[in-house]
Amino acid sequence: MKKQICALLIAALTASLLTGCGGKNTESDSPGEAPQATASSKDVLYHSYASQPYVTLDPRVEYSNGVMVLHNIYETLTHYNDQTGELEPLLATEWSSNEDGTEWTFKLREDVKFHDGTAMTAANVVNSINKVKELGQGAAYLWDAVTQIEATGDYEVKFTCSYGAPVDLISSACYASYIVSDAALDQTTEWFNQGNDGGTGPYAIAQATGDTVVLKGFEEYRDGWEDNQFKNVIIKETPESSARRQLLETGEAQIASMLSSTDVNALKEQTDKVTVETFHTYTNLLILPNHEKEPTSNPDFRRALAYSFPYQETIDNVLEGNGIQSHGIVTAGLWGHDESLSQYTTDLDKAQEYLDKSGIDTEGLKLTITYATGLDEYNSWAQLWQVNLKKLGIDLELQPMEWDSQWDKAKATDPNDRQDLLVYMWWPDYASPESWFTSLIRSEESINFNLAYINNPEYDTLINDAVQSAATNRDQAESNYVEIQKQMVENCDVLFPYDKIDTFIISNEVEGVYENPAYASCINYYNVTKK
Amino acid sequence: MKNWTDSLKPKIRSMQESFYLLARNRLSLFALVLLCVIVLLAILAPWIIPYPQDIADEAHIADKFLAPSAAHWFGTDELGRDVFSRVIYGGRVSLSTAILTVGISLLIGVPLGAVAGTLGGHVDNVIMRITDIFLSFPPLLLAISLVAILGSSLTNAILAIAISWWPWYTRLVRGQAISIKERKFVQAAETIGTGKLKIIFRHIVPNCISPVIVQASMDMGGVILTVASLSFLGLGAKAPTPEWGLMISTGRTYFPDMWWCCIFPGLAIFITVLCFNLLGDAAREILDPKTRKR
Amino acid sequence: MAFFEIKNLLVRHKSFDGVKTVLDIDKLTVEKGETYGLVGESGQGKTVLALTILKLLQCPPGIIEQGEILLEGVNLLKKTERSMQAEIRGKRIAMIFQDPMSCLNPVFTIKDCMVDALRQNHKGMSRKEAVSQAVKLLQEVKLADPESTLVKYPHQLSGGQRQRVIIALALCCGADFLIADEPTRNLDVTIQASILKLLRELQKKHGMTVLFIANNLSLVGAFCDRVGILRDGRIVEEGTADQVVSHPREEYTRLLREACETKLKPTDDSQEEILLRVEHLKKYFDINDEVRHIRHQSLKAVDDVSFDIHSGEVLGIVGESGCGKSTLVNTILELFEPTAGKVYFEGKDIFGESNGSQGNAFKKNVQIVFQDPYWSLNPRWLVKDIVAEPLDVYEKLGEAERLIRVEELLAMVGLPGDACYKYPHEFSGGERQRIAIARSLASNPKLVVLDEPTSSIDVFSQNQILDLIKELKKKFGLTNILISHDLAVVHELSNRIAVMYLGKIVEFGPAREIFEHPRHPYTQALFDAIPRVGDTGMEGIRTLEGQIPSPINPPSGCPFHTRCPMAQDRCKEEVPQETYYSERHYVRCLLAEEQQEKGGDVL
Amino acid sequence: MGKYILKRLLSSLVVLLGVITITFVIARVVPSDPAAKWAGNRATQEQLAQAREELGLNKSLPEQYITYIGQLLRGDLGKSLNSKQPVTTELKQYVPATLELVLLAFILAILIGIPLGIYSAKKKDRMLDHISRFFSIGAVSLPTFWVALFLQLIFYKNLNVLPLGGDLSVMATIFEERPQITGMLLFDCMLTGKWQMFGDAFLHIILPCITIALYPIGLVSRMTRSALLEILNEDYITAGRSYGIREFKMLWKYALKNSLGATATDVALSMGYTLTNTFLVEAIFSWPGIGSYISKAITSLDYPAIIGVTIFGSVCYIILNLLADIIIASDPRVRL
Repeated sequence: MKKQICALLIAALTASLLTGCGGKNTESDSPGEAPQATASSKDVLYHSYASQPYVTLDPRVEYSNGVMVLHNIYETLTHYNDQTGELEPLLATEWSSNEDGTEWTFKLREDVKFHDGTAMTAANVVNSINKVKELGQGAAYLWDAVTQIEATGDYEVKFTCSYGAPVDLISSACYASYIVSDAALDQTTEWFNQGNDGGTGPYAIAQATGDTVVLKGFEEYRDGWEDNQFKNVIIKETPESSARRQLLETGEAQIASMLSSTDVNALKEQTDKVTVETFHTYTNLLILPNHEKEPTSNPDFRRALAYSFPYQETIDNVLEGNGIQSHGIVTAGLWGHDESLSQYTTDLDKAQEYLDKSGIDTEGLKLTITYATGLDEYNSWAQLWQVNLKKLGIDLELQPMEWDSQWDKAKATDPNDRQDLLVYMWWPDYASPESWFTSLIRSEESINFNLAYINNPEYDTLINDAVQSAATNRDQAESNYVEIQKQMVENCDVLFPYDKIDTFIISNEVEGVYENPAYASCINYYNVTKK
Repeated sequence: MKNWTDSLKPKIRSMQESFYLLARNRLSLFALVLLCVIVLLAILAPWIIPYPQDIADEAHIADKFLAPSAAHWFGTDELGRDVFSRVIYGGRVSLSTAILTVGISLLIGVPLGAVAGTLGGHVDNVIMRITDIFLSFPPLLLAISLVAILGSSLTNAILAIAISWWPWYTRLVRGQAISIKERKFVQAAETIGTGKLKIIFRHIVPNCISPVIVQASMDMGGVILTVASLSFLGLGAKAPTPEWGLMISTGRTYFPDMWWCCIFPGLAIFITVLCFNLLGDAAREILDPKTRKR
Repeated sequence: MAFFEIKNLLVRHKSFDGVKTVLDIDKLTVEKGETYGLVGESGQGKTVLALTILKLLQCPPGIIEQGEILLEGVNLLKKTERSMQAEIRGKRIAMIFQDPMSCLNPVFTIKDCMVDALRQNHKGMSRKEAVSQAVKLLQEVKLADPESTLVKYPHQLSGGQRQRVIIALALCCGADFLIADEPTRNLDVTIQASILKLLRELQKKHGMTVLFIANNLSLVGAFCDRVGILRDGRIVEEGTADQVVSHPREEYTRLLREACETKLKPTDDSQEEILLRVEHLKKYFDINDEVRHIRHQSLKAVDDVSFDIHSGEVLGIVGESGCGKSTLVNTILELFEPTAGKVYFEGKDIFGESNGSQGNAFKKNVQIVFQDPYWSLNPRWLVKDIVAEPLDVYEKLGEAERLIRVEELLAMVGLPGDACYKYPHEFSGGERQRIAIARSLASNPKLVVLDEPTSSIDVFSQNQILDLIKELKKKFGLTNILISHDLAVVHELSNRIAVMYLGKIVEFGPAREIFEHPRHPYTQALFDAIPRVGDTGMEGIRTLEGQIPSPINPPSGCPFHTRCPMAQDRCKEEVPQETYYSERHYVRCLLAEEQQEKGGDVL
Repeated sequence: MGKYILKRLLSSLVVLLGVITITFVIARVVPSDPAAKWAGNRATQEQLAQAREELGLNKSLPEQYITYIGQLLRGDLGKSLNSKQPVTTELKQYVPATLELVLLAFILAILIGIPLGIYSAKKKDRMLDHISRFFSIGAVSLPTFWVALFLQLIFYKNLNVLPLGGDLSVMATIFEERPQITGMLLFDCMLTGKWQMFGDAFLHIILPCITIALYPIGLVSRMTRSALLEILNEDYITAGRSYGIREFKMLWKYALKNSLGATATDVALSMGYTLTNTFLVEAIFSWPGIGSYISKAITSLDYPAIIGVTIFGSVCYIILNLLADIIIASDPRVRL
């Protein structure tokens, strides 16, 4: 769900129309003392965001970009370091598992306090994860393998799984894995949305009004506060790219992201005011050809499509460098990625060659491609591709649509009603390549996310094997995934044009802004300091 | 027929008279000339635009966002396509959509209105109640929700606008029909024994068509604006169709740095709609018997 | 120096057809205290003149090219707008307009209008004074109950009352020069006379000078001292009233005079066979006035009317507007659903079988010619299609055959064959009426209804049309029903006359008898309300008091008793029955009943 | 009169029922499955069935229709598929901001439009008439969303005198609580005496207000002009002049009062347009009203929200028309 919602939200960012509904929730019953009127704007970190910062503020169910807020308020047991590829302790100090990865034991920190002043114990972890599983919303499926959680001590928790699951990795996810105070667990989603929280993180919510979230530093945070840190943070929606840029230019805001390439280029000139930083992500663009329908079921035809896609133009001119051409389906930086996988290039002669080879008659041939509405970069490369395909005699019909419509079409009972090509933006829920394979490649009984309708028993065996061994034998899993990707490139099962790169514009007044690809769009404001 | 040219004379005369009245107001004359140019440009667009391949066949992304110059009068867009060519071609899209929309609305609205006005009684009641219901949606809102739910495409937009537009014609024609029904030639036809249908479509409809034409010509502007609005909301035309509203919507991301992507299509909408409105205004004055009375 | 003088006035009008002269008056003089009558048909420039005098003419399209309009030697055309407004309009010159409804502001009460006008023209008058002055003025124009009239809105008054209010408004400015622009045009004849009498009285009392504009020569002749005939913007004849009316020099004047004259009546060439029989016909309209809570009432437009028409005769139906004559005819023609009663055509009940072949045959045999030939011809159709409309319904002809028939019909009414390919608006009023007549003859009808066939065409054509009707009638042996408020026309054409009042026939009989000896007091009043040609002064005019009662609530007993000069107490209660003077001449009047009982036969 | 209003009210209710029926039909032909969206993307068949039941989709259409009307009668517009909040609650949150904007724009339209129309009618066919006509026709010919961009370009980007969007600057909301009385910010600030915030809010409302007022200004002035011209041609105006009544009085008292009926309808109509324009413009100005709300609902196909706004808009429109009709009916001329 997250992918789709996020796709929509990204759509929203660029689709200037999708703007914040500035709700006017009262914050009368929000915790924490009233903000001091004496604080000057210099003490405030202002993150200008392209869409509404959250869908819900309920850490148990939020499966969208609300994690960018929640990540600063709640904490998980472990933390994934994308530089080293290792897990680091956060609320847990150490952890271990049995041989087959079915039993996991976590030791917890003993100095953790919730914002309401109560201390965190093993019971809180048990209750939080159980509640998530009980609600069964959002990314709760992550915990499907876990059958039992028990507190084996005041600060020790034991997870029992039905198969060997990487619980340590799952515990680092920014979805469905936050530890929440007991008082908050009993509350409704509405309660959270009113600006209340029950976290252990460095910030508490002071105010939440739909398009704006105000965070206030948690005075008793275990790591303490330095003078150059920001105790007030505002995250506010400004859907216009040019407006976000303006906010940075006037010095009002300190952080902004998802600006249009023109705005980024303009800001790059202003080195005295701002710095433009790019971060690799685990997000990539996927084009899923329909494997159940002529002509996209024909591998040669798919190769022809792949050779006609405008890779370089898209990266250089549409994304203006905010992307790199993918090697395989797993993004760079994540295990399972193999830089040696071959890439398709734009080569219309080769495309023609494969087209002839496929024996598909292009006379009157029309392909439909569905993608999320409102995203300008989609529109741009889709039109470029359309132009290329036209030269091959193929008519590409662009159908930007809302995700629900897109998904409905993809699930139509009559395969002839389904699209020929479908566009996805995909990223994993936690630092593992698994979801690309289990969700998109593995055959499904009823259509869910495998919208290329791939049904390859060989892939299925390899994937199931990799899933079972991921916790215990990662090398085995990795080699399985690489093997699948090799075949996928060969068969051209899925087109993966580019991995996304996020660009942040950061005011020269601050430093320490970093986007960890495992935690898409989250910034640790605690790490941001005044220069 | 031997004297068919004679039958044209009064028409020509009445056209001359209309033109005379129109020419009295220089603003309207200007609008008329401009509109003729716009229509002509729209008709000839495929042959006269400098970069016809930029409509759908080609992109030159390396040349994107070139500022207006001699080669590209209105600059180039995000795919390096010539904005001038696309704006001119956009007139073709907008005008044909508007004609189609107004045409469909007229096809629904005029017969209903004529029947309601002429027959009166329960038929009138039922038709007008339905009309009232459709008129109770604020302008655009019904179209928005229809397209939003049916799925966005230019065809759906045309249908949705027509569905929310026809009641205006029904109401107008009904009013006309009621007053024309009172005219003696209708009563004469009735005493002659002419059938109801013939009375409605041969006597009443032709006589209430002038104000309908005026309204329809004014509405062309309104429809162009509405289509553009829907496209702007992402509920109308789709890329790469050079629809003005869509061009603004796309260009907005790059506004204000690449102002030409937004400003020119907007100007095109403004000028076209303005011409229609100015003319509609003038036409209303001309067709008003009070003005015509010599 | 004359009191009012126009010299070399030239007014033009600019339009598509170029510049047209609307007024070209060399000299027009009105002496103080005099009543000057200006006569001409509509479109001859009368109203333009009135507006030009007050400088209210819209320019453009009007252009005042040259000339002088002198009021006591002061040229009004040279005056500024501001001084016209401050010194002349209202204070010196007041105007009474044609249409009393449209020249009273509908959203203000009579009080608002009068007080504004009074205070405008009398500096320093308090509101209270103005109100009491207004009451006085309303009394002066003989409005019954002026206090309650004051708080009414224009639409709550009747036409006659409104015209009195207009006169009062003109008076309250205190002007000594009054322009009356056809003040009685849209009023019923019986009301018209009383307004004229009132004007005459006021003029004498206030010593006003009056410029009276009208289209009826006999009216002007009776009302005015001097008369000018206006044609195409020029004064073609001028002189004392007697001179101009009795000894017209110009052909145009003669025609105007003829239009008011009663002429030789036709011989009775009717046959015994009854073509159309109307029995107890009623047509009520339901009134639903939601704003004023009037519900379930009916307007009795036609109330129990019976008569026969014999083949070959012409039945004239006479009455003031609202008496139900048009409704009667429209109901017979099945344009309205009858409330009750029966109509037999050639012995067959036409309402009996609805829309069957019977109905069609009836429609084929009965045709109508309407009053205004412009509105009765579809302006979007070619003449050939208009004339052929009945042919298309009753005879399916080929295009060529159809055209031949149309040309025949057009020839019959004296129009050239090439008229086929023209549109109605290319013809003059008279020619248009010919087209309408041609159409009415296309289906070879037996009965043709003529609804005021000459009242909206110019005097030149009127006679020709009447002649044409007579000729065609003779040629085809047609039977006619003629509706007209113009007694001259009725007199000229009809064999028999029905006089209607409030939906009822009050007198019915042979035309000659009725014209020579009108029996019913209403018929008498109708005839006496119009000055005869050659009358001078208002003495010959008899007026009826009071307003026409509403047909929604007609008076009890004899409906005419509220206005009847001879009304007695029993008239309020008893409904009069038919009293026959001869076989086919009766009146409904209690007095006549009484007379007959006593053995006399003249009222 | 009372009876007329009652009757008119009843017919409005009938119309409302029609509107509801149409929206019901639209909502039922919605191509995607609302239950699937409600249940979430990884929903099982059971969850789907449960969602279906929760949404009442398992019943027959007539039953659904009756339930639907029953819910509407209780003011229940269903729950948003996005936020799962009752649409009514969300509308309550967003409506005041829109109302504030529309009212202000509307006042602007009347204050500018009517005098402009009168002036234009008075100076018919003179230069000033042409200018004002051009202005008013131009105002209704402009694509509103484009005007919004243009104004932002000038007043924010180039001159930097007015804020870009939102109803209050970010900093103002952090250190001072926004007053919550009517939900209309300007009004609330006045009531609570928060003048500094009032000033800030006022600066924010200027651009959106001008943008959406443009159309009604044009409309009102055009309609006033033509209504007045018609009336100025009437005989009673000539008659009034012939009694020597002053021109000023003629225009402002006599003619204007007569045009009231026509103007009332136009004003109601233009209010409808103003409302519509908010749908296009609010999003651009990040104005926290129903325009922004529906824009978002469109992109995510949140059909209860779309339908909710549609019904709300129609109700407003019906009420406006009702008011206009009552004003017209109070005109003594009208005999209905």
